[in-house]
Amino acid sequence: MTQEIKTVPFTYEALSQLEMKEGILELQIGPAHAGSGHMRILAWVEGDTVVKVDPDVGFVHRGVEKLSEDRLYIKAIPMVERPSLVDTVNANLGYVIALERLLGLEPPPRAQYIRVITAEISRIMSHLYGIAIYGIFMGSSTVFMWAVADREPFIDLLQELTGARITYSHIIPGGVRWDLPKGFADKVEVALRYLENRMKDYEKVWINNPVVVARSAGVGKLGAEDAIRLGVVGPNLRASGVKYDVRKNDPYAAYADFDFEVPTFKEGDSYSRLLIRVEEIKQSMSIIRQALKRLPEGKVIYEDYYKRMSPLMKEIYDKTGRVKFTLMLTSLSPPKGEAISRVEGGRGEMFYYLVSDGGKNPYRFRLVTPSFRNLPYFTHVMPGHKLADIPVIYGSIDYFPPEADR
Amino acid sequence: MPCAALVRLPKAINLEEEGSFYLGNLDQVAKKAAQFIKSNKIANKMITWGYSYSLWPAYLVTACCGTELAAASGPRFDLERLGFLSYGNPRQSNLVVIDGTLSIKMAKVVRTVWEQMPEPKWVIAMGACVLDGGIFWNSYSTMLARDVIPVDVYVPGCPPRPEALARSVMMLKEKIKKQQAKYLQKGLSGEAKEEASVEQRAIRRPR
Amino acid sequence: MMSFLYFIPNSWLPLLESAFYALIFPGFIAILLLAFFIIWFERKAAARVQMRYGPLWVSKRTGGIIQLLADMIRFSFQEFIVPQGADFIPFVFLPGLLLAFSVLPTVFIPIGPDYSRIFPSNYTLLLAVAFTLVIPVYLVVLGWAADNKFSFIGALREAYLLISYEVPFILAITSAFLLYGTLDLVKIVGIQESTLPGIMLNPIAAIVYVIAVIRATGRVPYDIVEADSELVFGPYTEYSSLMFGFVMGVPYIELYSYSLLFSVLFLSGWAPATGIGFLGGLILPGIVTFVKSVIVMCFLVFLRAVYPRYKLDKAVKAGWSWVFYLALIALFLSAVVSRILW
Amino acid sequence: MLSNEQLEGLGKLLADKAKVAYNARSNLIRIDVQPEALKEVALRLRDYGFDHCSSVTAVDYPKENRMEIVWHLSSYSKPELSRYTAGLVASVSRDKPEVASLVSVWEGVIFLERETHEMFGVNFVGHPDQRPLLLPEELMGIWPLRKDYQLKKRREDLFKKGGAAS
Repeated sequence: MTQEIKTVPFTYEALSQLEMKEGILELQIGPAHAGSGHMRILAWVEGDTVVKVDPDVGFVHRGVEKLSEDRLYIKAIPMVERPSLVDTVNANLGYVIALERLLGLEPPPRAQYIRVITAEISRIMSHLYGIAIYGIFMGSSTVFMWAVADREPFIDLLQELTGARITYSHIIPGGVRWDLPKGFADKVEVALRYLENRMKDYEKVWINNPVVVARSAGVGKLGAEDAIRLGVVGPNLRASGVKYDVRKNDPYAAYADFDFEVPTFKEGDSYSRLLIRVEEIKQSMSIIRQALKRLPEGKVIYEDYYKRMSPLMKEIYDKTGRVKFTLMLTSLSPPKGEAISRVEGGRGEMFYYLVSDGGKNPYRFRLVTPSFRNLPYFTHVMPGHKLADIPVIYGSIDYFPPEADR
Repeated sequence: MPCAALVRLPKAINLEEEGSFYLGNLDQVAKKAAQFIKSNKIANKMITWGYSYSLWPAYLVTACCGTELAAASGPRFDLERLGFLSYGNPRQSNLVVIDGTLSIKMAKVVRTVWEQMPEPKWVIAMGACVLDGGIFWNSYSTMLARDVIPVDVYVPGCPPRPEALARSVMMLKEKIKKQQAKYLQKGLSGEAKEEASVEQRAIRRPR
Repeated sequence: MMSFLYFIPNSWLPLLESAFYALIFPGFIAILLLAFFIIWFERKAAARVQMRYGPLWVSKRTGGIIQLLADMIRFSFQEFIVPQGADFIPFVFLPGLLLAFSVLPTVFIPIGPDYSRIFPSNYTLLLAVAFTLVIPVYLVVLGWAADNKFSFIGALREAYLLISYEVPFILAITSAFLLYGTLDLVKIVGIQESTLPGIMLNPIAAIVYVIAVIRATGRVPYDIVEADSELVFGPYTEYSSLMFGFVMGVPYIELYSYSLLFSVLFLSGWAPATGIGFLGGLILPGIVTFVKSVIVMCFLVFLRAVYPRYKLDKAVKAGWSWVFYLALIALFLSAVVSRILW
Repeated sequence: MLSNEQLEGLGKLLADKAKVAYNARSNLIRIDVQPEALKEVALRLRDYGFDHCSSVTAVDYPKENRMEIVWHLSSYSKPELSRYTAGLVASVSRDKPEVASLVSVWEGVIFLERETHEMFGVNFVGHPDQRPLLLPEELMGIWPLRKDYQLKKRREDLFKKGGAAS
């Protein structure tokens, strides 16, 4: 029952020559509005159909790139996590990989596996938060409450590992700061089994709900070649039929060792964007299980850094498996050069570009987040739909404004 | 000029000329009744109970602490137990929760939302960025909450834990009780209401 | 009978009795208490489905049942803002009018076999339905009075949905009328007691009636008019203090009068409890109908926890397509059934 | 690892116009190009397989009075090419940073170029609308990401009376 919506994505020229007829009403779906996050959607509406949309972003812009030029290399880690606060491990992982490519060091395999486990748990949490926002934008507070509740067991897992609720700063150049506590593996298994049962409830109440299908099937369609032309990222790209996942195409950390398949759908509408997030949660669960089964032994910090630790630090590390911040990490100054790193975050590909001039502070740090790459959905895909479809498309692309504004 | 207006009617309908029914000077009557209610002990206790158990925040998510506000209104730290129902519209709400960094663009929106809200209103400023800068303290586009609107309760943390947010709502309840009790000692003077609840602050440029 | 009222002159008794019905039992006080209960039940049931407590700390022992009292106190002691551009007279006086008109249908709906003594007319079904149609018109005017883009769009949506769902609603009422052959609700309940309750006789009419009620009172799949994620709060965006309390209460009072009509029309009203006189003839059967309508209301209110929001153009299309055909089938069915029965 | 003949193939493709270098550790192919030949090289790269642009940014070198504008390209459709990122670099003088906009080549660059314009003051010729995207109107024109823009709040007024940490 997917209705055919004439939404051939407009090219930018066609949009800019749109003359304002007298019947068009300009709606400011502003920041203080239940249907838009921290941004203002300027929508020109004629009757009930949307004629033109112009997203007004930048309400949460704090200038992470400029501030990182004023701080040490290691201090950029908490600042990189704050924009994508719902998916902090992947944000942290991308920056540290770029830094390690500058320094030219490779963390031990056990640290790589722990990075993959925490990254996949963070991906599950990010997808659940996306489903929650999608639910509240469509008017169902039940799914919002369920998804926010189902995030809590995973928050507890990483809180037990690192001590913080969502801002972990767990990954440092050379490895990770904490080794896995005892009994972590079966706690993870309990959480994963809990989520599997909950997914059955989601199927019944939300995914096969006739009103959800009626509202989101066929809405916000984006074909494969248009998705490539506009450069959108992440699950939205795979929902449009393009088989691209940085973990498969350009494997980082230890992703080459695991076999997982990249789900894709062809329709590219809001309903398939919801289904693909459910599929990816299943894939992440299988990756976590494989990683926990084949977790190698050994150190959690780079061999050379371990040797340069002071005896007290070594003793703390051997007893508790905790890497204390040594002076060496704060006086990090990589050689002159540049490095890029790409990480598949929960919402899509995070791009990092680090230029260093040999000093203590990064010379130039460029961060492009997936939500910023998904902005063309507003200008190109939304025109032509009904006013009630704006929150549906906005919720389905899982757009998180602080991450887009950095 | 004791006008017998029913309520502050616009000029179009002026009851005086057409010889309207004269109900006595309603402005004074209304003002006296309001002050009587505010200074009566039982009525004051009832109003305080009503205000403190029905805090509806305006739907204003300013920055990344919004995830913790969502987690706080989620099932685990359910804030609806305390009567904290997030109801989108500023007209019907009496609380603003500033969660996270206030950029200059967002400060204008927060100021307009705050001015749109009806009179007894309170502000919870959540997160280190609005207290004293947080980790974006020297950014060129952020401001502190106290420069924009008068804040009642600060919640430290980056992001603060949902339990801290629940505790801030409880602290706001105590503050409302103290604020309302001030009317009792101050007796019938109207200025107490003005000075107690709202300090008018203009927007200042970032220093 | 009623010897304890010896001191009141006999000429005042009927007046007092009808005042009792209008004000106390199925009238104003019962509705206010029921509105308190229903809103609390809606938030609590939705919270229970979402694995959390609902409003609790207001009164811990009774599970937060007086949460709405706190809300109402806050509303009444809040500043009432009249925006500059708003049209003053309709903006200020319409919510009160809405509240008054939404209570009106309950006057015509009988709650006992002796009700014909209180309101002797054999067109009560017609009158009850007629007064339920007045409220949407006020809603559209209210949307236009507030000077706010979202209110305009909300009022426009109310007009669309009103037209597309009133036709099936009227068809459902006529199929009930065709089924029982009379417009007097007291006789209708008499017929239902002798044969089967209305919902068994013509289930399709009951379904169409429920769908129209969900649309009319804006329950969740159809809360398109005040959709908070598209239009901030539809026609009620600009209302602040006590006026918002009225406007928020009107759908619940409408829901009460619709479900009262539903229990009388389809659930054979006061079936088991029939009797004569004040106590047996009106109070006991009244309580039975009241309980039945509260159960219907709880079902309708529970939908908030199940469904997301429906889209306007799909809702209007559905109103004119399958809901309309369903109503026609109901009409045909009641014709056949009434031919068989008598 | 990018094999040598692939590198030569790319070099021959852009023979006269651009210099090609390969950074093994982060799979980055750096293509330095003259600003005049930018559009033409971009079209060739797109046909070669780089079908979308991941990031547009600029790096400011005040000492050498030049500014490098970098387009990072990657490939969705060709799996073997998607391992590598091509960094298309055009360096312009600092006092008049002007460069051709590549919106006609990759449409996804609209918002990226708009952000670089408001952060660095680089004028992208041919860009449909260079309005401010992230910055408010008052901060338009201070080009915050340039090296000569100093952050106003300094560490010392952190500890001043009434400062953030006092």
